[in-house]
Amino acid sequence: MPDLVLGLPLADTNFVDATWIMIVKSLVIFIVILSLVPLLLLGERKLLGRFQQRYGPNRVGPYGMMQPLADVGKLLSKQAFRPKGAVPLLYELAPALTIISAVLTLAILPFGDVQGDVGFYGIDVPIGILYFFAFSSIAFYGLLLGGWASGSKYSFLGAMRSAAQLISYEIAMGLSLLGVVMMAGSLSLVDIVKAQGEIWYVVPQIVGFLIFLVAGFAETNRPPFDLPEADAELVAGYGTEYGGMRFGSFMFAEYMEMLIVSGIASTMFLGGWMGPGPPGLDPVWMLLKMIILTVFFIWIRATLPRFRYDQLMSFGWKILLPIATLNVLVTAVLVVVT
Amino acid sequence: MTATWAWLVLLFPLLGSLTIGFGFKVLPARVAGLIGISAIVAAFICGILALIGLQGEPSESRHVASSLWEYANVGGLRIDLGIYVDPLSIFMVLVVTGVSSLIHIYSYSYMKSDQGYHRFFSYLNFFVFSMLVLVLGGNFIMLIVGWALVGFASYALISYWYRRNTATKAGMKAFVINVVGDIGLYIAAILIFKNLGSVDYGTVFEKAPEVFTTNEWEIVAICLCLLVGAFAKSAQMPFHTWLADAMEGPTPVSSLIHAATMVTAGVYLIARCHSLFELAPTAADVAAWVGLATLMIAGTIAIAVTDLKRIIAYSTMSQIGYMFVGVGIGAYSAGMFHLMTHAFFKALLFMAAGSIISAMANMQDIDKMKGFRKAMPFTAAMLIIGALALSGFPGTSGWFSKDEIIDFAHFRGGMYDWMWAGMLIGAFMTAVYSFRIIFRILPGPACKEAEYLEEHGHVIHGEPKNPATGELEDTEVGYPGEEHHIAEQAGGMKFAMSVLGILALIGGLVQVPGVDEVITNFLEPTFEDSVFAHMHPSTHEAWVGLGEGALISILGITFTWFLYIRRPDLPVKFRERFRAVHALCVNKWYGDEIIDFLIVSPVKAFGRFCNRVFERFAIDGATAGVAGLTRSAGAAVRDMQSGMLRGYAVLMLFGILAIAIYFLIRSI
Amino acid sequence: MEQIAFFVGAIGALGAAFAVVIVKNPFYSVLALVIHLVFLAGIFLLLMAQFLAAALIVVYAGAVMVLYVFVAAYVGGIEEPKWDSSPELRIVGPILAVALFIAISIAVLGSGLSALGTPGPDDVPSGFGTPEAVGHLMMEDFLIAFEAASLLLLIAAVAAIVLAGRRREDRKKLPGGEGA
Amino acid sequence: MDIEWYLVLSALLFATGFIGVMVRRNPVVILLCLELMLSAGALALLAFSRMLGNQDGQVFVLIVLVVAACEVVVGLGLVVAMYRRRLPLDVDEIKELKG
Repeated sequence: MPDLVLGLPLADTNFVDATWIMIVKSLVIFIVILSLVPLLLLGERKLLGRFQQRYGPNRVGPYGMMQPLADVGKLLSKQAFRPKGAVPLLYELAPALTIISAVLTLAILPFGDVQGDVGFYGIDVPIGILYFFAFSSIAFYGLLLGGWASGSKYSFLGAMRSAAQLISYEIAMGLSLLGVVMMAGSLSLVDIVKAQGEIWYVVPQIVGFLIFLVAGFAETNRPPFDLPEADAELVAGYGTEYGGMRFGSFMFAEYMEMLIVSGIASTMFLGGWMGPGPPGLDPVWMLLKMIILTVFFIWIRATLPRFRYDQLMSFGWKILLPIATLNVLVTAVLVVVT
Repeated sequence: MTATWAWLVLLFPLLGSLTIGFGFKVLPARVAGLIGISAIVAAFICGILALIGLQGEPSESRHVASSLWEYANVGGLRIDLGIYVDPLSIFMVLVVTGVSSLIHIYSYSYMKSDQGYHRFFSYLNFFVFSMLVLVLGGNFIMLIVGWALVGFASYALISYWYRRNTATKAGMKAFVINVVGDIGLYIAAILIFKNLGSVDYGTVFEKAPEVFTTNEWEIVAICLCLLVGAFAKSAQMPFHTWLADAMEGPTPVSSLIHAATMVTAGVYLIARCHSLFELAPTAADVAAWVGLATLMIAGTIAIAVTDLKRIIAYSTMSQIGYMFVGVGIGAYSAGMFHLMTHAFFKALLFMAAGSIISAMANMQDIDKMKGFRKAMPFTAAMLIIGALALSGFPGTSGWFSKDEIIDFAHFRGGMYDWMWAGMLIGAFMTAVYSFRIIFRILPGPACKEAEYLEEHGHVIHGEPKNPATGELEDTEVGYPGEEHHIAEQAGGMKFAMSVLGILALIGGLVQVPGVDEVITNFLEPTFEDSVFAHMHPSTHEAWVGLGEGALISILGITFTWFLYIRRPDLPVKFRERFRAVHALCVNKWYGDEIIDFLIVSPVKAFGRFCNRVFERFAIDGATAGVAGLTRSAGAAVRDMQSGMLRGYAVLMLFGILAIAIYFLIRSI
Repeated sequence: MEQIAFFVGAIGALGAAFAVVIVKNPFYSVLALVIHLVFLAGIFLLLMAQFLAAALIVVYAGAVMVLYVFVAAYVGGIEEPKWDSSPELRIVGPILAVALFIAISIAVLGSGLSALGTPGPDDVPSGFGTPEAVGHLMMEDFLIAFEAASLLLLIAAVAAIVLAGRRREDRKKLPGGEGA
Repeated sequence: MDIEWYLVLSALLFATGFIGVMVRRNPVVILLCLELMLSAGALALLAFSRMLGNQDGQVFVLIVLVVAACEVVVGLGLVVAMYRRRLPLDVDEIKELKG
């Protein structure tokens, strides 16, 4: 008898909480991540300032702590206008789509094992990492529609670039995770974390880890892979025609995706919630790892210049993909041999 | 272990053939030759190892069946890719590989200046492989496979000089007649399967006595069909005409195929199936009588013709006739013994003849040869040894083997006494024709080729011509060119000939009645189920028989000496006097013409009839009708081929709907 | 609950499918098909094929449809000309398709399936539709099909490059312009 | 929930796709409609697979996905090639079957 999720015989899942626990859980996760985003925004601006030997925001509130709130307030109060050539419904749907898919992906990030009646994660599905890929491919439509529906050439070019970039790097990303999946013998993220009890996969799968990070930069459109929104060439890419909170949603989703990629990286390679201390500390460890990786993202942004478009493509197809494939092959042989 | 060695026996020649065949562009000619030789020698060594393994077993379990994999399994017919190793097949393997090794060594020198060297050795190895499949095969299907492969290999080798019209014609003739024999074998195999439910040697021979009563018509039919195959392959009446034409191939080929190995396949077949033939004595008698007829007719032809290789070819037919009589009347080991000794001295004779032919620049007519005694002393000696053994001179191998068969016929008495008498006459003729060669070409004043050879140490460089038609030969694709002067000087030829010479002289000593009966004892496990297993003449009788044989042989030799040395005018006079008889013999008793009249012409006439009537009206009409139908149908549906994708989709949907509705209606 | 989920999914999928056929602009057709696929993935989940639902999204929505978007954007939103070379197809086609639907429905609802019997959801083995189960089947029972499919993919990739790739010699060498 | 409903849905989707193939003329849309038909087939396979409790159907669907991907790649390659040669993107216009 398959487990009932929300009263539906959807599938065999590994552990299902009571419905009310699930609702509470989802709220908690959503709120935690949601409140992380403004912090991240502030952190990025502060850090970038330090990297560039300036102060960064320091006017609003003590040490500029209230800056994110001010930003949000500004965006919210702007007039929500629409360009003349835009396609009405799609133009408004696009930012929502990106944010929805990002939020839905949060469901599978594990912040701890099952403790008592509660699993410290949204849901533990056997398809695990495939879920992540499914929603990241839906997120792509957000960008694409945004660019296309704006009815502007710059937006459209940016959207096309992002489309090409996303499908190019998604393959390398998938392949880089395949090594971990093979070693753990499961797609479920919880199982993968548990399989890292002896050694974090960052050690045996260092190649996979590096490829995943690089591809993760590309997937989240972060520098040095921020070509879709390259402000020097395309004004702001797919986001050119957006303003107000719609623009804010795109920003919001981007930071959320950064957090998600960090979360997946920590889960797959850095032992997820594992760390010293009682099991109750597990979510803390997980969040810590995510934040460290996010800071790394910011660091890279401050350090590296942007790629050229052809460099980006040939890097993805000619370097990352072969290495990732080789990594998979070697891992497969090793897994079979040992 | 025995089976492994036996498989290796098969493997080496095949590997050799493939290596040479595929590597002909890379391998230097000499290397190809060496590969060919070593493949066969390796097979011979493996044969000996298999023999040792087999002899280690107790006598009643000296047969090993081994299967690599299932070749086919259809409708109850199970065919293994398997071999059957017992003394008989090992005996054949040793004879085949042994003689073949020597012939390979001989060819290594003899074919030196031939452009198709690689091809030749590839064919030779392939032939040996096919022959080994034939003798080692563990069931009738494998036998047929080997049988057909041997036929093909013989075709390839006879037509080896494929620019030579006579050679290709001879090859085709041999192939066609062989295929007629193959058909006999197929029918036999089908009948065997129908009656016994298996084609495996072991099962068939075991079950045959339970299923068949003696001389039941079906077993007789099976044996007669087998005999058709045997006659065709062994050039017995009425399928004998191909063998003489097969002399168009290079001399080593004649030596290998048409003396030592292929033509003995029929003898092997009868020996292998002796338990079937003993259930059908009628068929066995047919084999014996046909053998007798062949041996006498071939003897007369051999006395009349003047082509050196053809004389030896007819003598081969005659000697195989002896073997057929032997295995037909139940003297199996004697027949096999004669097969072995015959392989020695006939291969030797052919080799010596090859040596002389090459000295004559490919001229084969003995009328033109004279006085080779001084020019080629070694060849002369070998020729004499061969002739002695062939004619059964006391002490030589032929004496022991041939007279054992003759003796056994006398021992069985009754009707077989007639055979005895016939075979004695045949023996006399054997002595006459074999020494006719010697006395015509060795003594006397040297002809110009022999003289030249004596003076210059090598042979005349004549233009290569076909003696039969006078056409110039095409030397580009393989035919010894002008620089061909090997005669007997080449080491390989001398080695092969001397080994065979020694064997021809003393090879008979392994089976001296009352002293050592090695062959009989060795083959006993195979033939112990035979009704003739413990029937043989006493030692005393055997020696009496040997005495008769010696007498006849010496008589014949003396008679020939008298004819050709003392009174050389007599043969000419005979020829004038009995023109009709001579013509009959020279023309092979009109064998070709009879076959032509009885089979070829009617078939041709029928073909003409079919061409004129059946072809024109039935086939042409049907074809034209079908074409017209297609055309009009095409015209009818042409409009549907609009190139419009969507139109096609609609048509497809129509089809789907039709099928769906059909099934819906059916399900109601 | 299941009924509601099914009908939501079914209406969504069907509506999107109709939109694919009806909408004039190919770009919108592509988007409609994406929506259709998302709903279809939901229905797949109801059938306990979670791996395939994920694969459908990843492969179709994530890769195949992206290609479509590219091409649709590349060739532009050309609307079909009003003139139709065979207008009768507009009527005949739907009629035939409806006939096909009726035939299949009769087969499904009528005689066909009752003979097979319908085991309930309880009869499903555990792990039904998980990547593990499908993977086992694919690597053990259907290995040759799997290999053949991968070979097919390779060939298709090469074919696409050959078909759509820019040919330099097109303009230089061949006067006819159409290189092989 | 009876499996029949899924099958009827599949039949409906298939018929819809077929209508699209027959009525539309833009090759891109025709390919899309083919996708519809393929996904309808996949749905039927999954429904049967669920009904019989046998996962072979799921493997079939996976293979169908692969084949569909191949078909798309080649089909879209053709569309792009047509566009490059400035041919009309109308299947009725290019029925000559030569470049």
